[in-house]
Amino acid sequence: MTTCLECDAPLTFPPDLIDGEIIPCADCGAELEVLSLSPLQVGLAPAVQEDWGE
Amino acid sequence: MTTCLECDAPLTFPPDLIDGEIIPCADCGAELEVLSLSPLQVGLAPAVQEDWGE
Amino acid sequence: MTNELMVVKLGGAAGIGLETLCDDVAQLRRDKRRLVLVHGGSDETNRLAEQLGHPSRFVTSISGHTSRVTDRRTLEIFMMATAAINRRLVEQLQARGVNAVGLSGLDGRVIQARRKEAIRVIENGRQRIIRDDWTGTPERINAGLLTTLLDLDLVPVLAPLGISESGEALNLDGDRAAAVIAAGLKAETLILLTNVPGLLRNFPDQTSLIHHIPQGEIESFAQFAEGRMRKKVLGAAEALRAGVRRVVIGDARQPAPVSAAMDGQGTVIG
Amino acid sequence: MTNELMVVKLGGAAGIGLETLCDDVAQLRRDKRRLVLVHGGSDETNRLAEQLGHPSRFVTSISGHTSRVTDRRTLEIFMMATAAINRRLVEQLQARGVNAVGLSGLDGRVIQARRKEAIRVIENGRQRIIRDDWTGTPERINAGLLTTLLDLDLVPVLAPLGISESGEALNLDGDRAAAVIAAGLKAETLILLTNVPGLLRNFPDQTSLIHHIPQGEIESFAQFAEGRMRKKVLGAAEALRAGVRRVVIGDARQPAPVSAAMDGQGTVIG
Repeated sequence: MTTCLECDAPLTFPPDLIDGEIIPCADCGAELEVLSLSPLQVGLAPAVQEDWGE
Repeated sequence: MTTCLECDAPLTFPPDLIDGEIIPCADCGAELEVLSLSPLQVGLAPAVQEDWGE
Repeated sequence: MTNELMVVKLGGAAGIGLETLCDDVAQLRRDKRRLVLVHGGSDETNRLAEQLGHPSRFVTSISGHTSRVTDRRTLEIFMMATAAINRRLVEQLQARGVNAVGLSGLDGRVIQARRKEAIRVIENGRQRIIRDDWTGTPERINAGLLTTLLDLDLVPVLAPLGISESGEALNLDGDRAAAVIAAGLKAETLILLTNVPGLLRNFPDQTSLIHHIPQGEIESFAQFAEGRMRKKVLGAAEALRAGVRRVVIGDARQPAPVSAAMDGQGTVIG
Repeated sequence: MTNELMVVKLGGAAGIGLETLCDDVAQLRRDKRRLVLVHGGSDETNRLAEQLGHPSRFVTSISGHTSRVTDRRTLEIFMMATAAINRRLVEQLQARGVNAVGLSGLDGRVIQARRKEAIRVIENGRQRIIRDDWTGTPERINAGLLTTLLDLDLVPVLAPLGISESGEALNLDGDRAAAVIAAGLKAETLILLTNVPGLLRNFPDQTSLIHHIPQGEIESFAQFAEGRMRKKVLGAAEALRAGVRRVVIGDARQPAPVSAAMDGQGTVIG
């Protein structure tokens, strides 16, 4: 059971989870990043960064 | 009838003539360059130039 | 007047007439103008990526910018596509007696940029983080090298590549690269050429051109800017904050596009 | 010793280890060596031309040289392929603290070349003239720009492109380009790296290495050279005639290929 890194509440994932997806914690609102699908690992998602390229 | 630009002798061409081909004049040995196939035009072939590229 | 420096971003859009543009630059050089040219490459990169069987993926960032996912293979395709543009520009300029020198921001660390470790994007409605992206935000330039080239009476022509602290080549947005060069060289004027008359109040109505934006009101006018134009307006704001006196968003389809923008045709900011 | 200049042609062949080469160059720079690097691009050009559906045609010139028919499309592919190599080299060098600046001979008219109006070739046994060829013979260099870059403690990395009098971009043979740069800069040493130990008395026997060729005897030794090696030997002769003190044809597969050639490993000419 993968839990939130902030408040330890259980996390819920969509069936078609994608690599790198951002999953909000329903309890504390923290944003978790899917670091790998198998094994399923999450980490705290980095702050928003403006993206500009050609 | 296409003739040699040096000595005016008639030139003979191979059936599968290719664009840019060098045709030697059987009479005077001058080298003619096929400038265009249709209409058939020839000119004196330039001297040899070393060719080096990558 | 002549030691005033002008930095010109040549719109990457296909609509730009290379020949007329180079005629204009050649005339400005005859008038002893100091110039740095910066170009883009998004259309050419798309085409080359398609031909090489590695089509580019586009994602929308949180703040609504559409940008290319630049994995390593895409970066190499980007390096080739921008080099083709760079070489063609230098060739056309040299043929007109302009002593152009083609570089990218990678060379001599001309444009130092910060690689974005992670980018937040929305793809098919799902928010996610992309890590293997070789895109950067331009931060500083090596003004010394560019000034040396300018003092040798050369015209630097820059491809939109930067270099990270650790020496990685990075895909940069051409408009922001031009803005950081203009700021770093204390340029008089930054000209951003594109294939519309300038910032339009209601796009795509070409008659709704906004002629002038005072420096203090850029944020409020930014609402009119969509997509790539939005990047241009924010690049303009950065340049002005860093001391560039004037930014002009001009129409690359003019007969003499750079001179026209110099004379204030288009949207003058500052 | 340190103001002695070394021009190094990096063999275009696939066998060259980019990483080990750049480690070697970084060490030479730490030893304050002044360096200009020149690279080729024939293999990469072949691959890219294939991928883009415009495969290169090779013909044999009267004097037995095999060379690529460079029509305009091939030239543009050549410009992209050599730019990919150039950028990768600059990136790897920058990552090792070497302040490399990538250029081609087109930029700032660094390598002025004569475009061959017409080339005589033999194709399928038939002699013909090819006119639409964008190949050139390097003749002079813009020594001023290169010297300025060297004095700024930069390492110029040159792609094998030249510029004609009228400003046309031209495909140059990398070895001859390196020779004309070494001559124009009065370099101490010209190093031509390739994927064999040096000039071999009976190719491909790697133990038949010819260690030394006195300047006066180059013509007689040229008979041992075939294909691309033949171009290297003739490039070496040109460089020595123009005042370069020593040419070394060295093995790019060595752990530190440039340093090894500096120490005389390979075929030393002059």
